[in-house]
Amino acid sequence: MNAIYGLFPDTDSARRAVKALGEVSRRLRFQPRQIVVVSQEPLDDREMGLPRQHTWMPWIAACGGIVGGTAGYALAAFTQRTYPLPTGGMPVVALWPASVVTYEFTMLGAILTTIVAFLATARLPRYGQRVYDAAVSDGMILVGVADSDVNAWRDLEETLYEQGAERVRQFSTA
Amino acid sequence: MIFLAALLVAGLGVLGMALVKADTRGAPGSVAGESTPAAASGLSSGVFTPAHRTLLEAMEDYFDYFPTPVQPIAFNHKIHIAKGMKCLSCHAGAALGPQAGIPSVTFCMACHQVIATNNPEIQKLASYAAEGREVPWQPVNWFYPAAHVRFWHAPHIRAGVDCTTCHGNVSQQTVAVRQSDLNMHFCLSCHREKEVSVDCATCHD
Amino acid sequence: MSRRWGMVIDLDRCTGCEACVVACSAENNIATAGESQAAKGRAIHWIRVERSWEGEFPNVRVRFRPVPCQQCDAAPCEPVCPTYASYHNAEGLNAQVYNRCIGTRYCANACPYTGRFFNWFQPSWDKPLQLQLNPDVSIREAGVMEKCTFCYQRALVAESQAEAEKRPLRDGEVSPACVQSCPSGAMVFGDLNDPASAVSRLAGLDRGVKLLEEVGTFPKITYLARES
Amino acid sequence: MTTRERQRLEAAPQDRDRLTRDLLRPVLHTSPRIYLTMMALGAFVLAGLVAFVYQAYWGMGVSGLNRPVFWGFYITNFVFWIGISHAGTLISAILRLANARWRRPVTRCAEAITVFALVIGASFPIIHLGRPWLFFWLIPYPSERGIWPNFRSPLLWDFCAITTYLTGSLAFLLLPIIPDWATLRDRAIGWRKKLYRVLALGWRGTPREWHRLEMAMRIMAVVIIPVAVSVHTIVSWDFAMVPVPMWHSTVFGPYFVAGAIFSGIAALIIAMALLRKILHLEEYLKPIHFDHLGKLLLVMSLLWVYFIVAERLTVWYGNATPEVAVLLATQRGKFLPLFWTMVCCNFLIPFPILAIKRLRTITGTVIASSTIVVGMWLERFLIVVPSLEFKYLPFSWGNYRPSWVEITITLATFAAMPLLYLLFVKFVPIISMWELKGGEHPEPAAAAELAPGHEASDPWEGTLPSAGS
Repeated sequence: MNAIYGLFPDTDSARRAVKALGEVSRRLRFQPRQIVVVSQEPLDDREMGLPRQHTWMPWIAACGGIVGGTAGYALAAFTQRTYPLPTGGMPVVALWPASVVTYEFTMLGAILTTIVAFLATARLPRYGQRVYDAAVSDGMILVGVADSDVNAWRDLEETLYEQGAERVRQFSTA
Repeated sequence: MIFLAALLVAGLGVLGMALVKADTRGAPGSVAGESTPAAASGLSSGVFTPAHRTLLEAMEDYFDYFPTPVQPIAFNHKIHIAKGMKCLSCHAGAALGPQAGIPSVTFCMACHQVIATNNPEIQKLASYAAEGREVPWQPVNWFYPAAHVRFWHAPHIRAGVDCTTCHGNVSQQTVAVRQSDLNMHFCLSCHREKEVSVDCATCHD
Repeated sequence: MSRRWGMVIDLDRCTGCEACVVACSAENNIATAGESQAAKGRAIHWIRVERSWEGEFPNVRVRFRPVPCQQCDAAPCEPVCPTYASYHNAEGLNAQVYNRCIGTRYCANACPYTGRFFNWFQPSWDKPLQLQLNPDVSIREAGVMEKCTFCYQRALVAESQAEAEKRPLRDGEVSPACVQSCPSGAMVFGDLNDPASAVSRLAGLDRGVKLLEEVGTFPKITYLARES
Repeated sequence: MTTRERQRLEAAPQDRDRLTRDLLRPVLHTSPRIYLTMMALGAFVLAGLVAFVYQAYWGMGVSGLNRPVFWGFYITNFVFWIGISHAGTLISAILRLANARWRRPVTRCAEAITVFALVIGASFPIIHLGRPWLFFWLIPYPSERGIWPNFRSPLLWDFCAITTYLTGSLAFLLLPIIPDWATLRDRAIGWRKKLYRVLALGWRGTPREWHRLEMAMRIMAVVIIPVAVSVHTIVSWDFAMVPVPMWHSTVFGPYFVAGAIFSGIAALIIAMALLRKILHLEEYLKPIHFDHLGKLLLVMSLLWVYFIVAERLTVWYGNATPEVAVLLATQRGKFLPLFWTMVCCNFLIPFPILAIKRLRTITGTVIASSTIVVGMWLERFLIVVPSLEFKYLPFSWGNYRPSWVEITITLATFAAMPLLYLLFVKFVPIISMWELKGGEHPEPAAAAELAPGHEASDPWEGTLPSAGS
């Protein structure tokens, strides 16, 4: 994997850089989705001219909730049937108490699936080397192109500087 | 870090200390110091409590560990059964009540006055009899007091449960060995199979 | 049809002698708490005789009411127990399983009759008093709840005996220690499911009332209200 | 370095990342005074642990509990701390959903309170067990006994609810820390760098990651609010489900939830004021935050009065003998001093302070919050104990006096809270850096909704330190 990227001091120059990279992409033979943007704070996709992000996470969480709730009711009902001990004049599987347990397990299911879905779709944790620069944590915005033709790097560097990059760096893993 | 370490130490401490239930008489604010007539007259030789005596015993109870007992005399079950004796010949209580019972030394000596008197183990038995002491047999199958189990042999014998079901094939053993865990699953699975009471209060009270 | 143990206590006959309390302690291995602990409200007595005064001096009358566990049909102590240490058995008893109890003391709070007891410390007996302990009743340990069992160990023995003799259990064959020891015969014990039993007949009397009936616990102990 | 690069660097404002430096300072530098404070607090916590071991060894008898008062300080503390835990997650989730911009410096303080208060609160049911080493019987797991926990017991609901709430609160607290840990990973050195490298999970800050994080937080906010409400409702049901006079009340669910939020906000205000002073965050936690939380507290105070009137008036008017016995014992009998102290602490003192704008300063809100924390603890005590002392049959009425064991353990938890908090502050920036920075730029969606003239008078304009000032 290799990449060339520029570090931009503000959103405006970063946005211009993304736009400019999009314009030169055909000429320099890379796909717009190879453009990498890394920032220390959330950027608005639309404002940056990046493709709109979409995720099924709310639906996955809802499904997780349903699974959790079913599991909760099943647990409450199954465990009380295996050794049926009547208590306090209640039926062995009492609806109201079981519904409380079901409710809590529904929520637990939704919470756990949200966490898992977040990690899975954001592709975390991943500790390997990826396009990144510690300067991002100083507030710089990284805009670059990953896995592009090495011959185009000179042109790309020029483009990045033109749009206001403070530094341009090359990145490659053997 | 220090905090976590302290927590860990305290946690282990609780697990350990809490299991040894000390003699209540020393407990703060308890009956300590209130001397009883029995204590004053010297009749009392201490206090009886269901507390564990040692930390080790407490841990063994907590983790359901039953140490193998060491018997004062290496009693040989195999020979006795081979000679035609039945379990109930000696453990007669099993058919009648809760405890199976262990025969007294005089019961043993009824035969061993004459039989195998040269055997060193029998000579040990004879010496107990001569001193008028009972043999301090160690229990093999037992429950910790914390199990609060009430087990009666009689109803099981009446129901035709064979001794070997719980005690294993003693006819092949010399010194009796604990054969099954005798845990709640062991009892329950049989009770469920035979469709008899699985009510908690039948055994626990 | 399974049995449903119940009791009738005739308040007219109770003299407040507390023989039931003593008998219960002896039968059920109840440890004494000692003076200082009893003063703190830590004494255990599965049955107590409540005493109250009526009238103005000099026309004062003392009233007694023996209160054991009421063995409720809809017992508030049972559903609150997280470990099933307190549950309802097939013979209608509110059983307490000591080895299952972790000591949340929730059941004790839920009981409107304050009929449940907690082992604050390890119970103990000065030697050789341990020799009088009842082998049929387990010795509780620190941290568990205990309560009146209607001397269930006696019922089990009687049932086992009847089974061995291949005959049904007779009415009056089983009686808890308190009933057995009551000199005035104020307490009657038996099977409420058997319409012919003494306890069923007495429980059906017009004088029969339940303690704190308004709480809705459906106790199996019927008090016969005083007529005098 | 090319000439071009050098030119760019020289043109860059020197002070661009003052915010990060300010907020990382407490994490990366610790003064000896903090260590001393930690040790003092640790000593209290240790004393509590010793008291607990002592109690577990001898039995519950070393506490002041007796028959009929089977629950005392421990359950009071349990309800109190679970109540405090409603500070955070609930407040920050509501503010997050409402997109209130002033929440940004407050959320993480609040969420941390939630997690720690929950851990402390959840330990009390175990501390109060007669046989605490068997607490795991509350967990549904298959065992050779074939017996499972009783799901009909409110204590099991508690267990489920607290597990869910703790999982949710932890996620709610930890997920938005990941980007800040990534910043720390780039800044820290030594073992801390390795630690933060693991904790940051390889976070970079791509649009994809940011989008998923914000989505996760939005889902969590939606889920955590009903969970938080259910948790304290279920805690109230520990009481309301049993037929004990003055416990068996339908109003307990909302009453407890309102009380929980009330005490939670008070705890949050105290925590914020302390952080502001100790960590020198004056520029981030501004009077306006205290003003707004103070208003929230005012509303909750009124709500609390409403509930206590609703609860007590119905009991008094209904005139059922057992309930009136408890009511009178609380208001006129032996609990009279405690009851009226509670009313003063929860309403009579804080109400004027919070209602009068001139008094609703940082000092004012902190004073009000302190009385409220005390008052709410008393409220929990007055719910638990009087009902048990004066239960139905007068022959069995009792008396409760806490022992030194209970008092020590209680004090230990009050020390454990700041101790855990201090430790947390030393590993995590207590103010969410990325969220605060995100707030520096007007959000396009929000900006579009505001009229041009409106934007200038945005009241939150001043809530952030301006760069280069």
